[in-house]
Amino acid sequence: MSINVNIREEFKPEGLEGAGFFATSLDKVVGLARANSLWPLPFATSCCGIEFMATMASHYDLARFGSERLSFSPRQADLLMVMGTISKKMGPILRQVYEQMAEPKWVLSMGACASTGGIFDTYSVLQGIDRIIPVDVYIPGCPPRPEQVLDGILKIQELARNEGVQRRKSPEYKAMLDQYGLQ
Amino acid sequence: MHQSHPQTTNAAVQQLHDSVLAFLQENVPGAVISSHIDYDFPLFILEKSHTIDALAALKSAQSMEFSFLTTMCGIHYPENKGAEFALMYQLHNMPLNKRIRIKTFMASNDLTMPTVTHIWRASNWMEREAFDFYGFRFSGHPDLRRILNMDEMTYHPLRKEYPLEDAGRHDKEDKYFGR
Amino acid sequence: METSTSHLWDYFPILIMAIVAMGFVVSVMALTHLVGPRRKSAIKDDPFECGIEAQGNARTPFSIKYFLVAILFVLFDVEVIFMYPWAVNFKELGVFGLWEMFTFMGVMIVGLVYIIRRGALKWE
Amino acid sequence: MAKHSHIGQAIAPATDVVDEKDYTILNLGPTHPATHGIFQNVLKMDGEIIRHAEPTIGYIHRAFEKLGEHRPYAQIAPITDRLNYCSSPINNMGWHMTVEKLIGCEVPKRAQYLRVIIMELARLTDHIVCDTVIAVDTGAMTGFLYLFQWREKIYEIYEEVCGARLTTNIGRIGGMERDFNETAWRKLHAFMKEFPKALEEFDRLVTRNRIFIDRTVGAGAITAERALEYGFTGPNLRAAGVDYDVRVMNPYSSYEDFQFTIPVGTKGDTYDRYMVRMMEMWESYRIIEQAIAKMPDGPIAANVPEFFLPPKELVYSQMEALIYHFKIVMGETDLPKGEVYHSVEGGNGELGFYLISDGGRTPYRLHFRRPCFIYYQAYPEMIVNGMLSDAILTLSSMNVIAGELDA
Repeated sequence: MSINVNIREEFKPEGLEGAGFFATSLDKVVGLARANSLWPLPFATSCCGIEFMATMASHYDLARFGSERLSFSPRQADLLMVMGTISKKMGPILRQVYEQMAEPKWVLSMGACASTGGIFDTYSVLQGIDRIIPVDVYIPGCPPRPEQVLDGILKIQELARNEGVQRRKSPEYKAMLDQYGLQ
Repeated sequence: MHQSHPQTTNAAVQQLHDSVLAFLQENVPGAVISSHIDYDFPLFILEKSHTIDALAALKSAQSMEFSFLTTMCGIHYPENKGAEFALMYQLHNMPLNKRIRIKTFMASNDLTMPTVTHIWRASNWMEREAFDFYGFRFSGHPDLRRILNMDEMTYHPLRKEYPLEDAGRHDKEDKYFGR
Repeated sequence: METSTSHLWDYFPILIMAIVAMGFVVSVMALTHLVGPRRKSAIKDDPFECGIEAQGNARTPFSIKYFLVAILFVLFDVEVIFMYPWAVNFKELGVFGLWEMFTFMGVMIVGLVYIIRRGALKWE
Repeated sequence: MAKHSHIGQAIAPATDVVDEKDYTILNLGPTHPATHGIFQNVLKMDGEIIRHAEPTIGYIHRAFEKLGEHRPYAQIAPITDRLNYCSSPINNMGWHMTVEKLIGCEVPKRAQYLRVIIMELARLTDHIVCDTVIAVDTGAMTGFLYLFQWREKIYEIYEEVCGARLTTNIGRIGGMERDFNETAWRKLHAFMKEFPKALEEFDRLVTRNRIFIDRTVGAGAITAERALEYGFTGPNLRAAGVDYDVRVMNPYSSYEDFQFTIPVGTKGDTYDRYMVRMMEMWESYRIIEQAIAKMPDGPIAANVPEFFLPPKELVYSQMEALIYHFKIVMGETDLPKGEVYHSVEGGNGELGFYLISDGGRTPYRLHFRRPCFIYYQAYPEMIVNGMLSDAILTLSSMNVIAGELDA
């Protein structure tokens, strides 16, 4: 009773294929599983947060990419979506939430304010969240259109798919975290 | 190049201005330093020590009843010596739709002002914001601390001498911006 | 003699099913434990306080009403569990089963009315 | 456990007074799904009842007022989008009208009507976000998913006029940057034809819903006097029973030509705030209808060439337009000296712009009267002695927008 599952060409990892089974390396399988079930933590502070609501709503529907279930607690979150301006008062809170996220974790910085401080080059705004936490994908725009957000999510899925299992234990990853002063 | 535009003085605003002026001169003598009309808003510049009595009278008096504090903010005039800082109160008599603005000046060395939280409860956070931005000390304020900035901030950012930009930014060299 | 062992033999598939189930659970837990990356740190072990460092500890006494509501829920949840066997062989039990269950539910409803009248669910 | 010594007797509802030190501290912190924004409340709880709340704000303070002093006049409009970003066109128009009042220019009738349509569409998006979020907080997700569809349709109309969805930067000092093109009119008419059906559907789904009524009636009530005392304006004040609306009391942009009623609540609780916004959506719809019907012809911008950004085809063909374009974009146009205050009816209340100009190219002092910042002070008083779930509902029904709160 083997149903032929046709995975789209570019998402299909190399591997031995037979009647009803598909053998590939562990990294590929884990990557495929992680990529298509990213639970985002919507760290929505300002205008980009409202645009994220539009992305989550029925018209642009983020759920098509496996991110239906938003997790507001960092414990079950895979993807920290930082959306909106992060002021200096908000910095320690962002770091705390990032550190309390479960590994493996990715960070998506949505909008100009989160990525570089945007138009608010003022005394109270943190000029880009990559000063306090490592960021994987930046989405330009103020606020980015929902299509751009979906493109950012696809890029994060690309990272998750090809990351493999050993990266989070590798010394380079440890060195990068030390550079940010994160345990 | 720009011609100064005539101040719009329609009759109702003029009449409001005169009535409030008369009321203030009679109830709180010596309070009004000067007054004029700014684009449909009568503006009264009051002497600092009488401001609180004037505001209380404007709210409680039957003829005035400015029971709604629309907004309140601090202003920094670094160039006029001896009166570098100003506080602006904007009052609104909703039933009769009468709106006036009160301004009072003070020198930069004694930025103290009695609080109006007992007159209008809405001024609690407005005064905290004025303290946060300019450093006004509101005596009698229930809980005067910074509201918008970080508590560890040492200076009052809205003063003209402080820069807008955050010092940590090093990708915006002045030469790219013709500064 | 032989019938007694064969009697025992009938339960062997259930044993296999139990082993497979337990095996699946244990193996998945072990796999994620071995394969999954882990990062221990002091901040990570702190309770999540919406981004603020947690002050005080969580072992403070809390109101008895929480416990009350939870126990009442468990009580009526168990009542529903008793309805499963009834639902499975609903046809065989027929009308007798119906009245049997109605009396059971009736007793529970009396209890519910007592609780509501007593106001245990009210939160004042 | 001396405190609960009476547990032996019948489980009468214990109304014992729990003394101060036994309260559990709950941190309704900055990152919280229920706060729909970034503000923190440290709550002292006695079981589910809130006994004390201590708010902290300023988590996205972006120094709007300092920015306002460092940007030329044309460049401040994009900042005002980010104040109440659920209805940014209203902020834009408010700012443009403030500068028009300062330079004393009269915007032609057609531009005023176009502005009214845009502002009422913005009020619709603001109230859609607020009402659907109240419904989501009581557990009704379907309303959110359906009615948000119509917000996208309004965004499509914005895109036709100004190219942006959320932070629109619509309109210019002196009028509108361009007239509605043919597709904008077509989309507007299509929207006007189908929106009542969708709003009615949402109304039927939520307004008389038993669970919704039980949850929201009486949650976070505030009397009219306390509301005025705390400086409430907008739908929250009207829900408390005071019919103060800036569009009626000090009409601007020819609002006096339209007939619309102001819905007023009685108890000022969450249900009233929800209903006032729901009725206001119908009123906004009616205003847009009248504006489309009575749309006058004529120019869409006043003749203030030194402030109004000329359209591109003129810039490429005429010398003066090129000079004016360059001066406005580089911010070299000085404005007259003066002090002006202008307020518009924003999504959440009276949004005021207090502008002091010393004749230079940038404002000398720009203060925003932000309704959220002023009425959010009453939040602790509204939720004390209420349940935690009511506190969440009160917060979403007040529609506190963090951008406007911490400007």
